[in-house]
Order: sequence, then structure tokens, then C-alpha cells
Amino acid sequence: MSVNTEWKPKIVAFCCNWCSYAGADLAGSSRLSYPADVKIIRIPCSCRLNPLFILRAFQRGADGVILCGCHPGDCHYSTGNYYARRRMTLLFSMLSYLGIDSRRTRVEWVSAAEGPKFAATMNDFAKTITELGENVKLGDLRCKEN
Amino acid sequence: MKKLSLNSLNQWLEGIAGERRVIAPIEAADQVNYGVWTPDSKIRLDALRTVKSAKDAFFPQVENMMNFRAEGKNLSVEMIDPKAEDFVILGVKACDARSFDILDRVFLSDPYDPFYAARREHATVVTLACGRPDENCFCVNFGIDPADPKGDATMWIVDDTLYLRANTEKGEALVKDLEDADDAAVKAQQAKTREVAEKLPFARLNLKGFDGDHLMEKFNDPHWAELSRACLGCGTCTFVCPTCQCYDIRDFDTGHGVQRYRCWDSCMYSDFTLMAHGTNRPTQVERFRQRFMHKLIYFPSNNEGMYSCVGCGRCLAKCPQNLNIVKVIKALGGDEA
Amino acid sequence: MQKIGVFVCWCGSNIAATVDVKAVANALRSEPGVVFSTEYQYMCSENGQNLIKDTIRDYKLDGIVICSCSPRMHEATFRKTALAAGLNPYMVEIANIREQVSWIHKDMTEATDKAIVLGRAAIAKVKKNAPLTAGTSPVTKRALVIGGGIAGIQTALDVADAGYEVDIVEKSPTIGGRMAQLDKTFPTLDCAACILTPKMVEANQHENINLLTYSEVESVSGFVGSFKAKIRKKARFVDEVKCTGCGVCTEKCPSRKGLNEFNMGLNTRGAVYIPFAQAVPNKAVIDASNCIHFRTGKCGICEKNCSAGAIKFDQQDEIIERDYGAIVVATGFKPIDASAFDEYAYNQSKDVVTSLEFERLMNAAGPTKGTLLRPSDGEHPHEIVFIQCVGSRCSRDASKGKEYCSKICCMYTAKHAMLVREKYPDTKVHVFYIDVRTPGKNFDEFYRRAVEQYGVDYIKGMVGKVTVEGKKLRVQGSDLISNEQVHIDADMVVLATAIEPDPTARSIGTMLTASMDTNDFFTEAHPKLRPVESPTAGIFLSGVCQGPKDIPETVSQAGAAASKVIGLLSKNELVGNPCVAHANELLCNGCSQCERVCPYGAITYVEKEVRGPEFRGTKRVAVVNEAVCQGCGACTVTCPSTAMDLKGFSNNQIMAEVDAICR
Amino acid sequence: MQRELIDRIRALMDEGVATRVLGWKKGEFFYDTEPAILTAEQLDQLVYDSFCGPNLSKYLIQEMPKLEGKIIALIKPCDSYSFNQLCTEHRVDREKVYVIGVGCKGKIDVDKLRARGITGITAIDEDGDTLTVHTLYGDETVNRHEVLLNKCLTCKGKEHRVFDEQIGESEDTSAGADRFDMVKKLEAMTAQERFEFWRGELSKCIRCNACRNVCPACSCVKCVFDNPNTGVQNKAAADDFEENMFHIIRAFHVAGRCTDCGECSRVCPQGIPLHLLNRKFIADIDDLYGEYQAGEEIGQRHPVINYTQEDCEPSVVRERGNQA
Repeated sequence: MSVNTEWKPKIVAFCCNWCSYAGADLAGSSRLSYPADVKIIRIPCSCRLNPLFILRAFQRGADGVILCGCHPGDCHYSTGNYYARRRMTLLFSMLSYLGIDSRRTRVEWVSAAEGPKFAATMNDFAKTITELGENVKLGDLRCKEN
Repeated sequence: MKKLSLNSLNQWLEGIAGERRVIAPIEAADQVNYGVWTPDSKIRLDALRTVKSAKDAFFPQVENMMNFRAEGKNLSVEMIDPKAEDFVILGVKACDARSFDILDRVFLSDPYDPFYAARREHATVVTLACGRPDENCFCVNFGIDPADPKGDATMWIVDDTLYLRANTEKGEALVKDLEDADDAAVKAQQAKTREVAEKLPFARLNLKGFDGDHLMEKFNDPHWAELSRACLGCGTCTFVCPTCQCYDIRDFDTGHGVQRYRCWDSCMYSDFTLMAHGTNRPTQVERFRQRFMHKLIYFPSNNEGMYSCVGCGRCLAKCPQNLNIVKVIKALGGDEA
Repeated sequence: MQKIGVFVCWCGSNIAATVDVKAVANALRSEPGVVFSTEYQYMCSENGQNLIKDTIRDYKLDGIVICSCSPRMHEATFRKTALAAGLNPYMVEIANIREQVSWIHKDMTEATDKAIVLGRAAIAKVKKNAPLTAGTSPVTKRALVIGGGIAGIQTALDVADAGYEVDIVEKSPTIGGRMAQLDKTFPTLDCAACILTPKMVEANQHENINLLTYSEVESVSGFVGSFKAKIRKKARFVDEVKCTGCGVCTEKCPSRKGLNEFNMGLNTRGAVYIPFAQAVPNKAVIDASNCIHFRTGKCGICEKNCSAGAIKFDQQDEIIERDYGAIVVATGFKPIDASAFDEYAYNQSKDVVTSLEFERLMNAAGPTKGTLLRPSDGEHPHEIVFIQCVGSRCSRDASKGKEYCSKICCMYTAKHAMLVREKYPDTKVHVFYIDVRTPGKNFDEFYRRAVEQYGVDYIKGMVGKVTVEGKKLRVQGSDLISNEQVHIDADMVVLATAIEPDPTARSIGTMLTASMDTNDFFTEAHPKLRPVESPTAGIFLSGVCQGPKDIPETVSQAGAAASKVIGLLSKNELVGNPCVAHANELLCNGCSQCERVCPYGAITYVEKEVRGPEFRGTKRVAVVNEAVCQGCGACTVTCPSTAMDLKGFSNNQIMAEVDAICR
Repeated sequence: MQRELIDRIRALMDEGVATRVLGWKKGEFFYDTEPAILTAEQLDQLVYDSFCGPNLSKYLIQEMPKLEGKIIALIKPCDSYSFNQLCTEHRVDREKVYVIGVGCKGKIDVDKLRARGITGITAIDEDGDTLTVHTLYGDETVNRHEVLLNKCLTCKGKEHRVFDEQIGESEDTSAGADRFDMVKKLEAMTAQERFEFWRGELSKCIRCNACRNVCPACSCVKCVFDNPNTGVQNKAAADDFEENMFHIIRAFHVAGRCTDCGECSRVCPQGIPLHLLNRKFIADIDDLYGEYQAGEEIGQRHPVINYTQEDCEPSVVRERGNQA
């Protein structure tokens, strides 16, 4: 696929309020940069992430979606990320089954102390998505600009 | 009468398709539906029924009507021009051919539907006579002759030969270059088809009493609850039906504006004609009744007795739970012939 | 159309140096719904906040978006600002353009563009916000402690000392629990009874503590601050007020069939008995299953001999209903059943005993009056083998043992070994172990003393088999260090059996909707930060019910649980978090899936009259207890019909953000 | 067997066990049996034969509020899983249903006969494994096994997971087939091939909702796709995305609850193998979280609302390979 030089990936990062969002804050206060293509949405817990939101993001033009939550065992609500882990595993597997590249979806556990990990994760994910190019398989043509 | 060897069908179609789109029954992923023909397509003129009817060619399931564009706080409106390009729809059976007459009465009378009209105007309809009706067919009840369908041109397949007859100027233009033929083979097939059609299990439905005069009686018939009990409320019957013409108009927010489109709707759905106060057909009994009352009572009483059922048998073949219009007709008194 | 105000903060140069704040304010001004947009140097300053307040009033704003630092920093600040100007504090959204933009991007165009997108997302969200009000609920200033062991006693004493009423419910006739059965305690070797019994007495005499012994919790309803418990006070057949604890009845009782629970069944007791001399309350109890009167209607010797007239054969169970603000689980443990360990001949020989049985055999109040004698023939043992990790760290056979380390066995085995060697220097003592784990203050020193000072023979390796050979127990094991098989003909074998949660814990956990792990230990709200709270609000954990621990740890955890209880009971009312789940009754299927994933037991189902355009009638619907819900959202994703939604992070709010970001 | 069944139901009704029965009734043809709820007077209409394919469990949901006393339900072995699942989800009250486990030796798919060019069917004679099909155009014989419903080819066995009594013999018609065959085949394809396969299939979707409405697990009082307040309401697939969205979310919502009854594929007018979506979730659940069969017992906690601390990470999807 030819990558348009103008093209910039759109990446949505859902971050749990207690760990990963704080991890992103720490990355910020540590001045650790990651691409501006990554936009964060704060959710209370990784278990709040409804598959509808992920599909919605792809529909609206996202090229990659990543979920960050507390490490297993560290969930603020004790069990939320365990449920999220199963749900996302199954959902990602289904997307892959439908021929959607599984590298477009990712889950990473990032604690509030892992600012460097947050930045590294986002850099790596953005790099992967840039290499994969535009998401055409799971987008909605109506939502393209023009 | 003209003829063409079935072996040369593709060649003839390529000639037609050079100028315009050809829509024909095409097999894809194990199902036969009307689709745009290309030389690679698997054309299936032999299929008795396509899953969806031929109405899609004139009244597609989804179509855009207008766009609103948003720039900051400003909106601009863009109307979609309902212009169409010429196309040929080929292989339409007698029942579907009749459905166009019914749809015309809806879409070409006031309020006139420019999208539908443009497609009708640009279409050449080439029908195909049935050679092998099945037990679900009951078009003969509506005065349809499966052996001699209408359209701009009519086709018959006898063995390996395709016979064609032009019925209109549009049809003439299509077949004029083909080889002339004797119609004996066609006549023989027609006789056979008509003989089978008369013997079909539902060839003698009694439609007496299905008219505006009996509206309240049919509406209040005690059988509806029983008839509709197994109904899942899915839209299969309405979406495979060649005459169901209800649609919904919806807005889709694209993020940059709004696309206003229409899409088929089904009176079987709980949100059909949903209003602010809720729905006026709260249970499946009312929804189910609506569909058949419309086909058998409301439509004919507004259209000189023309039923909006063509006996194509799709709802019989496709209803997941085996409910259908024949059962309704019989339960409501149509079984007394 | 709502009226939204946008406030872009410079954060001095923190934001303004990288983000063109004017461009951001201008761009966001053209968003539908935005009626005001400006930037200012420090939005969090008093002047900044005044600017926000004035604008809210002047423009009659329905919602505000602050483009500033992380909401984790100043969300609370700006919510207060909004409230001060008469705007619901939950009509505030923050776009984090400092930590997520200015601090990590260098290119101004790129940073400004991103700030605009984040601003748009916040505007899109705030437009879907709804005013929220936190609910309040009252607090009953009384605590219930389930379990009267050292954990329960300590928690109760601490709570009671702070001035709150506490009920201790103990299922056996006396408080004291497992600690009361112990002889000496490690690593100080002080006598368990000497340090425990004063606390038992103190609990009994404390004006704020109400002891409900021989009682069990039957059901619990309600939620944090307002629990309602039904407690069954089992019939003792002895009037507790009249009984003086003189013990005459226990001596006269002709039935001698009841196994003495206190002595681990090593001897018997009368049908009417006082569990042990220092029992609290020191009142007799009749064990109806062994009582001749209850079996035949005759006897009644105790009744005749009771000068206080306390025997009451017609006494009935009593149900007590009380309200509590907090509940502490202190259900403790029991040693696992050693009979599954046939390889150690536990079922074949009386001289193979568990450590707790051994504890009784060493105890002055025990069946042998503190003289160590073999249970089989009453002879003095000259060679004793201790086997560690019986049923602990037993991952190979889950049906027999436990995967976890029981934590206390290494230390009590060292204690036993030491005590034997001290009292009976002629007795040889061997200890088979996998590892010796001594992480605790003075623990390793204690163990080293056992080895070095007392000459206990520690053998690294497991015992394969114990066989009964006449009067001897032949122990076959392996010594992994010398890499050879060891055969010892012992007089006694002591099994350091694993401990497991008390069998009543599971039903109590269910009653309290407090989650438990697969081993039936209660789970804590957070393994590191909230170790004495259950995820279910208002339920606290004390002692071994949460996981294996020794006495000092139990006591410190008991105190911690008490301080949490005191913190809760000191409030007159609880203010909830308004960002809680909420079920749309018309959409609810009644399927109970959400109930299953709720870590707090905040969701219950009720049959309810529901009216809507498409449904009228009674249906099963989910109800969220807002006082208990913590707002994680697990239920919302489990709900296929989206009947369950989360206030403050609703489906539509999050999707609006997604749309705005991907636009 | 039909006679025996009717007699027994009549006896049960005479005893006052129930006043109505959920079963099947005769249609216009011998093959188009229709789900029905019959009273004692209508009992002669009851039919139980090789064409009673539909899974009736879901009909019990709407009957629950109307019931005074019990209803008799005829439940085939495969339907018994759906019945249990609905009981687990409190949609059906076990106490209100008298379950007759009816024997099943596989049900015939008339569309499979039609696909063989056998049309104008007027009657079928069954003699063991041989079917003689009478048509307007002559007689044909076919092997019964070859024209069974697809769901019968992956039969879950002859055991009823729930019943108050059983009538009739059952037979496992799976003949040892691996129900995950096609899932494995798809998994072995390249991502592009899979994408094309599903595009081909899902683009046929006409959003008639038959799959959803027949599904015993899709029993929401209001589906997210019908609800104007969810933001994802959608009546027709105006874009390819909508087709994917509907079917992915539908499969996800029933994951862990789907008993693999196969009704979705049976009813699809366009012949989309929808069960392959659900079966993918089942295969993953079995593989990653341990074998699980929804509806085996009442009261099960399904794997998607459960967890273990040792669960695999979502990256397992990538690691299993062939995912790009």
C-alpha cells in the first residue's frame, strides 16, 4: 500500500484513570515524548471499555486502538482488568478472524509509576500503525473527509 | 421471435454491457441475487427465485438523498440529483415483473419519487418465462401468467436455446440483431408450464372477501393472534418481498456533517413508524396484521382491486418459522374455493 | 442548544510556550454549542477562577471545558469553582493539554492541533454530561465483628475504646479462638494463655462490647453504614445470667462421650461442659447430641446439682436482629484434615499427631497436663520426627493440600522442637523441611537457636512414608543435602499441617457479598494499598480469614481494621461518588450478568412494576446501590442491551469523545 | 412417536400439570411445521417429525409473564442447552415449565433438497436412512444424512440436559464431525483471504435481523441496534462497516452464552454462515479459558463474566500467528 505523505495515523488510547492515565501524566511531567497522533480518552477502569467504542473509533477513522490499564492484580477495583483482559482477547481474536490486522489493536498494562513505559508503548504502537498504514478494512467510507 | 444459443449468451451480454450496466441473477457466495453482470459473473438464469427480488434495481435497500455539511457553526445542504444511467435488468420472472406495476402505483403517483422514476425511465426490463415453478409458487391467483411475463422483452429458455420476443421499442432495440426463430418450442413449453401452474398446491386460493368492503371484518378477525404467534419480528418476509415498499429516512452523522439517507423499513419491526409517544403497534400481532392487511385489503381497496402480492413464494420459502401469506389467506377464509 | 464555555490555560509558559493558546481558544469558539472561549495565564489562580465564575453567570453557561493540566491535578478545583457559580460540578470537563500536549511535544503547530482536538473531545463530552448529585446515606454507629479469636477481640477492643459499640459473634461457647489452644508463642516463648486471657476478660467487661458467643450470623442485608444482621443465638440450655461457672455440673455429668474440641478431640468431656478453665464467658453449655436427658428424657443430674438453677432444658434458639455500620470478618482458620495423608500413617497410629494436637499435648491444661506422653500408650517418647509442609505448598495434588505456604508452620515447628528439647533433653528431635522460612523480627535467630543451641536435627527433604512397626513409627525420608535415604524409628511423628480458612467463611462471604479467592480466603480491596478492606464497602478483614499470618501480624491487622472501622463510624453520613452505575429498568433483561461481575456486590435484582411505551408490568430488574457502587463500569460492558450505564462516563459521553477525536 | 407424544400431553393436561404446550404444528406442506402453543382442544394439530428443526426455547420468554401454572415445552436434546441458558439468565423460570425431552434423530433441511435441484416437493417417505422425495416433476431418493440441517451435522449428542420426562429415542447425528473444522480452515487462511471470505459473506446481509430475532441468547428486551439512544442504532447496512459492526457486536454479546444451536445460520435468508462467528468465540474460549459449553447446567457462570489471575494476555492473538 502506498503511504500518502500527508497521511497521519489516528490512534485512540483508552486509559484507566488510576494507573495508565496517571502513567501518561508522569510521561508528561517527565517530558517523555510520543507522537501527537495518539489521543487519550480517560475511562475509570479498563473494564469500562466497551467493544462498541473500539469499533466506533475504527468506523470514524482511527487506524489503531490501544487500551491501557493497571497491571493484572493491581486494579483499583480489584478485578476490572481481568474482565477487560478476557473481553479484549476475544474481541481482538474476532477482529483478526475477520481479516483485520491484529496489530491495530493492543492492550498494555501501564502503572502510574511507568511514565517511561507509557511513552515507549505509545511510540512503538504509533510506529506499528504508521507502518501498517491507513485502516481501510474497518472504516466507514461516509466518515472520510470530503 | 428471436433466438440465441445459450452458449452465446455471454457474447450477447458483453455487447449490451458495452453501453450500459446489465443487472441479472448472479450467484455469489452460494446465493443467487440480482447483481451487476460482468463477464466473470456466474449468471444463473435457471434459478427459479433470487433471494432478494428485482425491486432493488429501482428501489435499492439504501440510498442517499441529501447531505448536510458542517463548517464550524455553519451548515450547507447538498441535494443529491436523482439522475440515473441506462441499464438492462435481465431474467425477471413474471411475478417480479408484476411487482414493478405495483411499485409504480406507489412511487410514481403523488408524491412522485424522483429517484425511483429516474431508474424506471432508464431501465430496459427483460423478463424470463418460468419453466419449472415449484410448490411455493402461486402467481396464477393474481392473474399472472408465468409462461408469458411482461417487460420490454421476454425470454424463454428451451433446452440450450434462449428465445426472445420484443414487447416494446426498448426491447426491440435490444434483440433486433439476433437470429429469427420459430415459436413452436416456446409454445410447447408455455403449455407445459401453464399445465403445471394450474396443478400447483396453491393455484386455487380463494381471495373472495379480501377487499375494502370486508376491512373491519378481516381486521378484527380472531385468527391474527394465533397466526402471528411464532413470528420472530424479523424483516425477512418484507426484505425478500418484491412489493414491500416501506422505507425509513435516517440521518447519519459523519463527523463532518450529516448524510440523510433512506433505507428499507419493515412493518415487522418494533420501531416501524415509531413516534414520540411510542409505537402504535405495540405487539407483534398488530405488526404482523399490518403487513397482510396492507397486501390483501388496504392496497387493493385503493388500487382497483390490485393485490400487492404477486405470489412469488419468497416469504414461503424464507420465513424462518414457516409463516406466510398463504396461511393467512386460508385462515382468514380464503380456503373455501 | 447548550451553552458551553471554554477556558484555555497558559499554565504560565508550561502550556503557552508550546501551544498557541489563542489559536486553541479561537478554534474551539467555532465549535457548535460554544458561546464563549478565552485563554488566561493561570486558570487555577483566584483571578482565573473568578473569570470562570463570572462567565458562567454572565453567559448562563450549561457546561464548561477547561483546557489545562491533568484532571488528576485540578478537576476537583474547577468543580468547586463551577459549584460556587451555581453550575453543577459534574458539568465540567478537562482537556489535558499540559501533560498530554505541551510537555511532550516540541512542534508548536502539531501541539496546537492536538490541543484543539482534545478540546473538541472535551466539548463533545460535556455536551453529553448530566448534572450529578452525590447521594448520602446514614451511618449506624455500631460494628459487628464475626469471630472471637485474637483478631476479632483485638479489633473489637480498639473500636470499643474509640467509643463505638461492638458486637462480637462467636460460633463456639467461648471467645479466644485458636490462640487459646496454643501453649507457647514464638519467637518469645511466652505463654499464649497469659497474654490472651487478659484480653478476653477485657472484651467481656468492656462497656461497649457485647459478646454473642455460641451464636452465628444467619443473614446480612443492607450496605455500608446501614447493614442489618440476623444473628442466631443458639440455645446453651444454661441460663447465662444465673450460671456462675462453678463447674459442678461438668463434673457430675455422667455422659463422657463428647470429644473435647478444645483439646482437639484428644480426650473427652461431659455433655455439659465449660470449654476450658479461662473460657469467656465462663458459663456452661450443654451439648444436646451427647446429653442423656435430650436422648432419653431421663438423667437431669446437672439440673439437680446446679445450686444456681441455671440449667434450662427448654431453652430455644434466639434470633437477634441488629443494625451495624461496619462489619469485620475475623473468621480465622482451622488446620486441614490430616486424614488425607495416609503416607504419614495419620489414620493408622495415634502417635502421629498434628501440630495443634501436639500443642495440646504440651499444654499444662491439656489432656496430659503438660507432660509429653504418647497418645497410644502414655509412654514418654524418646525420638520425635516433625514433618513440615504437610498440605502446604502442595501444588501437585490440589485435592489433598493447598498451593499456598501456610506461613506459620516453620516457626511453630521450631518452637515445638525447642520446647521438647528443653523439657526432655534426652529426646531426639528431627525436622524434615522443604525450606525453612523465617522472615520476621527475631524469627531467624529463633530458628538458629533451635538448631545450634537445642541441637534439633533439621533434615532438608521430604518424608516419603511413615509405617507402623510395632511400637515404633518407621519414618523413611530423603536427605537432599547428603543425598541419601534416611530411616528413623520414631516414637512420635508430628505433622505441621497447613491451615485453611474456617469452613464457615464461604457462607459468610456469600452473605456479605465479599469476594473470596479460590482458597476461600477473603480478598482485600487492594492487595497493597487497602489490605484490611474487602472490596465490598463497609466490610473489613481481620486476621487469617484474609490469608495465613502469625499472631503479631494478626494483631496489627486487627488494629488496622479497627482504625478503618473507626474512620467509617466517625462519620454521620456517607457522601457517595455520583459517578456510579445506573440501570435503565425498561431496557434491563434481568439476566444477572452484571451482578456477577460487580466486585462490590452493589447490584441486586428485584421484581418491579415497570411502565414504558412498550412494556407495562412486573419484571426482574437490576438495582444499583449507589452507596456501594464504586463506578468501575464492569457491569456496563457486560450488559448487552446497554441498560446499565455509568454516570459521568456514559456510553454516549465516551462515544462522543471517540467521534470528536477521530473526526 | 407423535401419537405417543400427543397422548402423553393430553394425559398431563388432564392431570392438571399444564393447560398449554409449546411445540410444533402442521403447516401447508408436510415440511413447513410451525412453532405453536396449543391448548388441549388444539392438540390434534401438534406434529413431531423430521421437520421440527426450530429451537423453541426462546418462545418461553414471552410466555413467562402470562403463565398461571405451568406450560409444557417440547425440547430436543440440542434445545435443552438453550433452555438451561435462559433459565440461568432468569429469562425462563424452570419451575414454570414442564419439559418433555423429545427424542431427535436429526432434522431434515428442505433447502438442501432444493439445492440438489429437487423442487416442487409434494411428499417425502422416510425409510431408515433413505428418503424418497415425491415432486411435481417425479420421484428422487436421497440419503437422509446428506440433507440434515447443518446444525444436526454437529449434533451435541443425544442427551437432554434438562427434562421432566423423556419421550422417544435420540441419535447423535454428528458422525464424529469436528464442529470447528471450518473455523480452523479460516484460521489457517491469510488475513487477506479471511477478509475476503467474510466480506463476501457479510455483504449478502440484508439486515432482516432473523439471526438476532431467532437467537435464544439475543433476548434483549431492546437491542442496541434498535435503540435510538445508544448511538449505534442502525436499520440497514449503509456501509460495509455496519455489516461488520452488527455481526461482531452480536457475536460478542452472545459470547459465552451462545450454545451453538445453529439457528442463526438456519434462518439466514442469504445463507450466511453466521454460526462461524459464534463458533470462533467458542473455540477461543475453549482454547484459552478451558472447555465450556453454555447451557450445560442451570446457574453456570460463563467465561466472559469470569476470569482467572493466570489468563493469557490479549497479545496471544498476535502470537498465535497468521494474524497479520
